[in-house]
Amino acid sequence: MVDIGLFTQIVINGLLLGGIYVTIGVGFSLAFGVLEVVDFAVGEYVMVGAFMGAVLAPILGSEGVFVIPIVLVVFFGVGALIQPLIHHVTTGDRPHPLLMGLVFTFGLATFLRGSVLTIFGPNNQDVPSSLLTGGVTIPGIGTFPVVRTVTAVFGVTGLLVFMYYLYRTRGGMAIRAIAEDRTNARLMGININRYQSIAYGAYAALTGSAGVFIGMTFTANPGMGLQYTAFAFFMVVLAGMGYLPGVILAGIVLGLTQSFTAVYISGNLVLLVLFAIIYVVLLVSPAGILGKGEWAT
Amino acid sequence: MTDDILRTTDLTKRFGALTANDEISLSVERGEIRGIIGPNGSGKTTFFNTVTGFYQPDGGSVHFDGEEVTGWEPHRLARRGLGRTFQIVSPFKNMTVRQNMLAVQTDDGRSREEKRDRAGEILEFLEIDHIADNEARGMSGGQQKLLELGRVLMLDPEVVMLDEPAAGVNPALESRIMDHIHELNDEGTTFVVIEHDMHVMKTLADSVSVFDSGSHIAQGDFEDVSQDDAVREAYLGGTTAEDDEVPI
Amino acid sequence: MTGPVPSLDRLPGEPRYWYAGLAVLLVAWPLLFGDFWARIGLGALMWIGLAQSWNMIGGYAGYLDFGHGAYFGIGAFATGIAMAQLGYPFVVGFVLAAVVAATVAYLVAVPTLRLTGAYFAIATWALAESIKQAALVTGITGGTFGLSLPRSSETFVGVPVPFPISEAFFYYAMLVLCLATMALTYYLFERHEFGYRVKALRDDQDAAESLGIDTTRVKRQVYVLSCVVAALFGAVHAWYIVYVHPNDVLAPIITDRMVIMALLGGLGTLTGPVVGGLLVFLLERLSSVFLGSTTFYLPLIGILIMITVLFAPSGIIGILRGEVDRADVRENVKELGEKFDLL
Amino acid sequence: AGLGGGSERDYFKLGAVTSLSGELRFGGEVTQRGYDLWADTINEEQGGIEVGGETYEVEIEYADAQSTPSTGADAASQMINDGADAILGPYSSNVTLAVCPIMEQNSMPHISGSAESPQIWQEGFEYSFGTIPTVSIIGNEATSALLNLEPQPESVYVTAVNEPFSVATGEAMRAAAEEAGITVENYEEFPRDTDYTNVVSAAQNADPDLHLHGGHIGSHVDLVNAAEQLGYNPDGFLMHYGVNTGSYRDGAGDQGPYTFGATVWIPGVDRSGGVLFDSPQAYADASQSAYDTAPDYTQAGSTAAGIVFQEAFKELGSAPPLTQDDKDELIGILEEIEVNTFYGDVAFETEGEYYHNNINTQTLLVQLGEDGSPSIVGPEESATAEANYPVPAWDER
Amino acid sequence: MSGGDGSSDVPTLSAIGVEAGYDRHQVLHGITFESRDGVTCIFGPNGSGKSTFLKTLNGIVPVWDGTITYGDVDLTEAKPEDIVTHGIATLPQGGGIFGSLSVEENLNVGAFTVDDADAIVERKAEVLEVFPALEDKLGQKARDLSGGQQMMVSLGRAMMTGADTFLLDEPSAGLAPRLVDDAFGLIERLVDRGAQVVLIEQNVRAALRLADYVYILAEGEVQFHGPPEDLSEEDELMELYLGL
Ligand SMILES: Nc1ncnc2c1ncn2[C@@H]1O[C@H](COP(=O)(O)OP(=O)(O)OP(=O)(O)O)[C@@H](O)[C@H]1O
Ligand SMILES: Nc1ncnc2c1ncn2[C@@H]1O[C@H](COP(=O)(O)OP(=O)(O)OP(=O)(O)O)[C@@H](O)[C@H]1O
Ligand SMILES: [Mg+2]
Ligand SMILES: [Mg+2]
Repeated sequence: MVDIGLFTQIVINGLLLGGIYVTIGVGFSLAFGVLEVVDFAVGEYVMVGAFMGAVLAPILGSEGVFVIPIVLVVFFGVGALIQPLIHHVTTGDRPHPLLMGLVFTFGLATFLRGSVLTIFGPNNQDVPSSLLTGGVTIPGIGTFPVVRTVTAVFGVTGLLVFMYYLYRTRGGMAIRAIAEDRTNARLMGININRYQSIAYGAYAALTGSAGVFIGMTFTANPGMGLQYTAFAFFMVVLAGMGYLPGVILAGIVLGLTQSFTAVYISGNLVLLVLFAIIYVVLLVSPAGILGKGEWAT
Repeated sequence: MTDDILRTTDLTKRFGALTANDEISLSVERGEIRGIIGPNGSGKTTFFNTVTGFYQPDGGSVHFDGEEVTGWEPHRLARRGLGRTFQIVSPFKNMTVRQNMLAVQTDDGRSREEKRDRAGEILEFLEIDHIADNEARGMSGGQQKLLELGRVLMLDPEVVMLDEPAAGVNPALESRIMDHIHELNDEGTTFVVIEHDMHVMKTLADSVSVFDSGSHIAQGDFEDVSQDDAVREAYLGGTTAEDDEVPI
Repeated sequence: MTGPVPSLDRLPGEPRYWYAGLAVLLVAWPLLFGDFWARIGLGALMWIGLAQSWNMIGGYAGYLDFGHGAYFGIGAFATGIAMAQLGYPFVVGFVLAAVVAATVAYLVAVPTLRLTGAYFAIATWALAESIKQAALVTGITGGTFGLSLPRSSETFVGVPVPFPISEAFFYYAMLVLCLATMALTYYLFERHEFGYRVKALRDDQDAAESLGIDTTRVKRQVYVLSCVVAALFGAVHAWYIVYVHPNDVLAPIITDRMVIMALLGGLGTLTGPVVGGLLVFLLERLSSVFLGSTTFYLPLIGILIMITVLFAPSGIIGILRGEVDRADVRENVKELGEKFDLL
Repeated sequence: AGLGGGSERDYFKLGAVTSLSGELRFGGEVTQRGYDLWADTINEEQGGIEVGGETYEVEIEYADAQSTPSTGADAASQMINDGADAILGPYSSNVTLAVCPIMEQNSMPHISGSAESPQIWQEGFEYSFGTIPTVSIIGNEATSALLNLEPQPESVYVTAVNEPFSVATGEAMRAAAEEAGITVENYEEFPRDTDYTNVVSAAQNADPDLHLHGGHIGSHVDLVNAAEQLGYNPDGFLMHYGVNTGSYRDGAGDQGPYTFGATVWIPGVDRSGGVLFDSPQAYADASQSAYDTAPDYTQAGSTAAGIVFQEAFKELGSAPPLTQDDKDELIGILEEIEVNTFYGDVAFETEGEYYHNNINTQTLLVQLGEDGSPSIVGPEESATAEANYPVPAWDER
Repeated sequence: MSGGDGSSDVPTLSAIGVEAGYDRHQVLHGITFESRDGVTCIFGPNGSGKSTFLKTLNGIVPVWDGTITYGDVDLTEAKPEDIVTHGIATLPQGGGIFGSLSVEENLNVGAFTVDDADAIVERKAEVLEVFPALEDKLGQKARDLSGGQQMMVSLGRAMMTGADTFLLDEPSAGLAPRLVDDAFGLIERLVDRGAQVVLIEQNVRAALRLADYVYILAEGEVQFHGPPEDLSEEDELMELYLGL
């Protein structure tokens, strides 16, 4: 027996959860596909973003959203400075560029997690927000939690902005050329350091802001990053590595799978089902569920 | 009846809507040097890949040395005696040049010493023995081509399929490579060679197959084929293949 | 170019004295320094062995297995189930660990090794996580409660043995396993032509195929071998720690550690995982001794990893062997500096 | 380092294994505070432990279990190797389960101030004791107290995170509800990293009177956040462990108030006298001034573990360092001992499924007030305040 | 032959005593070189350092010793992206097109350093005039083109920079004979427009028809330089390095 009210609510939950994943997936997909960085630090950017929300929001009138502009600027700057380091470890005559990037960002993740833990201690911290509370109930359909809805809108907007930049502007074209071949891009007069830094900075900025939203939706905790790193990987695999438009569909699939498994099968099997799906998708269609992803290894 | 060592029948390979090889039937006689020419994108490399097991054909069959080998895995064909090189060189970059040679695996039960000696001989002949213990990543484009050839010779193959062995190779070296191919051919090795350099084709090939748009459109002596209007139009353009004169 | 044979010839004096000294030290270790250092020693040996097992597939074959830790857990659980659920002695569990790991690895290898690069890395990671999640909800693994193993003199081979199942016992067990792993790696990957084939397929699979190498088979062999080695360490670990839980023996951090140890030490080299394993293990384990009871060692380890990857890409072994010198580091720093020109 | 503890030592040396990093670092810090507060207080106020007319200071050496059993075992071994007289236990059941066998092997007395899984006591370790009752007792009793509130609830919905402690908690809650003849709409387990909107939607659909949840603090926070977002309003939430901690208060923010929790001790508990600290309030004040944190029962239980050792040392009467014979004798003393502390009268079971566990405690049902501070609202005989029940709906707060 | 009347105002690209290599492995042992009006050819055996030298000119490989100047400008330490802005365009060995970008985007990337929108439109028209085959393919991904068409794209892309000096590394390698003709035809066109071309070729026969000046490199050293006519006196060189 399927209860219609519950069913529609589960769909809403799934879609909005997918929206949260989209906020992480967009930047990560860009980093993955365009910069060829498998970034283990993605979840820690979310975590640091959430902590910035927890620390700064009380100063800025208890509103998490007011922190977003600061997070955007700070993360863009820091990301732009980190990218040259990543570029350095993934180029040159290194025998395992992919692995080097992976391990470097793993070190970065450990550093960020350890630093926040050492500075703020292990406690949970609330990211306060009085604007985005409660939910809007549409009779007969279900309840839309405000903060989750806003997060989803933010994610989709971020995706559209990124896509516009990447496919409709000169800078985006430069970034795609760099993704293809760095040396040849330089021969065309492209300052690859600058554009890669822009791309990575944009990714970090979006992911950090996603962290503020996630902090408002859940809570901030030094250990929260790992699960978001996992979700970011889910997203790129389902979307197709580096295929930005696939991110939305990936979010929807991921969110709905999670909510339906949790309610109609068993909460305990949610992660098992998700990981199993990732594994099977990679075996059957490594280019994602739409088959459009590509990533040079 | 001729003694075909390699024969394809209606061999077909498609990539989506594109038919890269369209029912190609072609046979190579034991002991000959067969040239394959054709415009860029006409399906020459694809043909190599399908014959040597890197692509599964969508139709047709391949016979090698009296045995049907359609769909065999590449390594099995290689050990059976069908060697090939790649158009885009593929050295094992993190191994030394010598190790590149020694990685080759055969069924003939040669001892390690014999393998080492053979590798030494080949490297010496190709004049890359001085860098035998350097990592392959640091070789120039042309040197990599030579290594590519050297490695396949380690198989002691009956048939060697060479994909543009002379592209990017210095003319002096090129003629030495051709000499060596002739030498091996005299000892009984059969060659199938893709090459755009008509000078090479002319000196090397006993007969030539012409590909165009995925089809095998002509076959015969180099001289005859190069006079063929269709071939000139599709492939050779204004150049006269015999034009060997050096303008200085 | 350093030859394939690992050499200590940079050290003063006759190398064989060094080897002999090392051998004596290894054997006498638990007797000399007591239980605590025996535990540290056996932990180090285990991690060196695990790093080496990852190095086989990740370093030599170039397949970034990010689910390798699952086999450590499979070995631990095979032993745990044999001893705690089925009442068999340890040796049965040990053999079972090898058999189960080999079977699972073989079944996984067939579809998964068709993927390469990041695809393979993520697929193995997802698979390992699936295994962990499955163990958390399955009865035979004790689910979320884990399994407690009996540790007494009879549980070794089924009848009482005339020596105590002590720290020293486990130290020697790990020592034997670790040395066997090293010897096997040395023989297979550095001495035997098998090693060339593995490296060849790592660099260019198609070319390797064209040269008579059955890449599918070679990959599978390396994968299964490396997985079985990890499982055997898991088996000994399970009995030594007497308590196995999915969140412990199937934790992703186990894989992460193996990867970092192999990489920091030097990938695809025999001695790299030894150096990397020793260093990372001791840093983590002894950090509280040196830094006091804080979490400060986490950012420090993070920075250490970043610096090593930035400036010593061929790992610590590259520095020890003299392949990387101060001029290289200076060059490296200079290059890095140039990349910061963002405007 | 490395070779025994040295035979000349004029202080008691205790080893403490605790998780200062990794997933369990929050609890690890709590236990560390508990142990430290005991040691600092006894050293400052009494100059140490008095044995045979001499006073010996106490020194605690910590080792980080990094939240993993094998490191915990190493840490324990390190302490033993360094010649500790006794061991204070790690936080969390997993690590404790790995540490206990080391204690058995080395015949080393060990009291845990914070491990709550029933599994530990079922193993029957001879050298290990615990001051905190297993969660099967706390969970059960707190639930019973809650079910007695008026208006009588008719149905409950039980959830638990899939980890040993939380599952034990959830099962105890369910059992209590079933014993009381109340409808259990559903009992659901899920992993920690799940999204709670689905949990909440399913629960909301079942429309229970009460929601009972076993988990750690982060999961409680996620649960109330999702409940607020979806407007899920049962008459109350009972969650265990850690509702009355600063971490929950900070993490849950505006959603924190009115949550019910379980404990065996809070500063406000009515109790007078005890060794070292005169009253629960005196203890809380000491904690407040030392760490700027209100203690919860885990911290109190950890301090109590220290106090029990202190009393046992006195009874033993041997000067440090303790010999192996002393340690074996200490086990006998611990089995017999009864110590009156601010935390309660501590005594250990000597047989049965709670072997060596202190179950002489009174479970308390607490509820957080508007300001986030807990008050005791059950069971009736202990209650010091009226429960705010049913709790106000989210949009009426 | 065209262009070579010495009156062109294209700056001279010159190298003096250039030494360079990879890691610690030295490849170039003091190369002194000067680009001339028309086509300056560089021949030499495989691995002699031709590509490496070209990469020192365009900034990809750092110069260890010696200097590189372009007219009055010192380019010794300059980075590739800056060198382009000075008016030097490169066609790397193999072509180096951006496969996942469309043909048109490839051309646009070529004009990355050009700010004048009109100039871009003009040059694109010019490229299409030279390679009408590309007209229909503008929207296609470059990797879907055949090898020869890809080479047209990379030549066109180099033209888009509006450079005065072109460094071409084996533009005819792997091309079918009639496309080789096209490629060489294009080089003639560039020269006609007044550009200088530095050309590395193994197709010595064809290249000699265009050459105004020839360098022969072997083992990282210049073995010969002079106008092609002088080559005929160097039988040994011809035999050894050019196989003629
Ligand atoms: N793996 C592939 N997937 C899709 N299309 C392919 C693939 N390989 C080749 N093609 C297409 O098949 C056609 C034939 O390509 P092939 O490489 O066989 O040409 P070729 O004759 O070797 O050309 P060239 O002389 O330039 O090397 C081309 O249109 C090419 O784009
Ligand atoms: N990236 C590199 N790392 C290390 N050594 C290199 C590298 N590239 C080239 N070399 C070495 O430098 C020397 C010169 O190579 P280069 O590519 O300049 O030769 P080339 O004259 O262009 O040859 P070809 O005609 O074959 O392209 C060769 O010995 C080669 O081994
Ligand atoms: Mg081809
Ligand atoms: Mg070259």
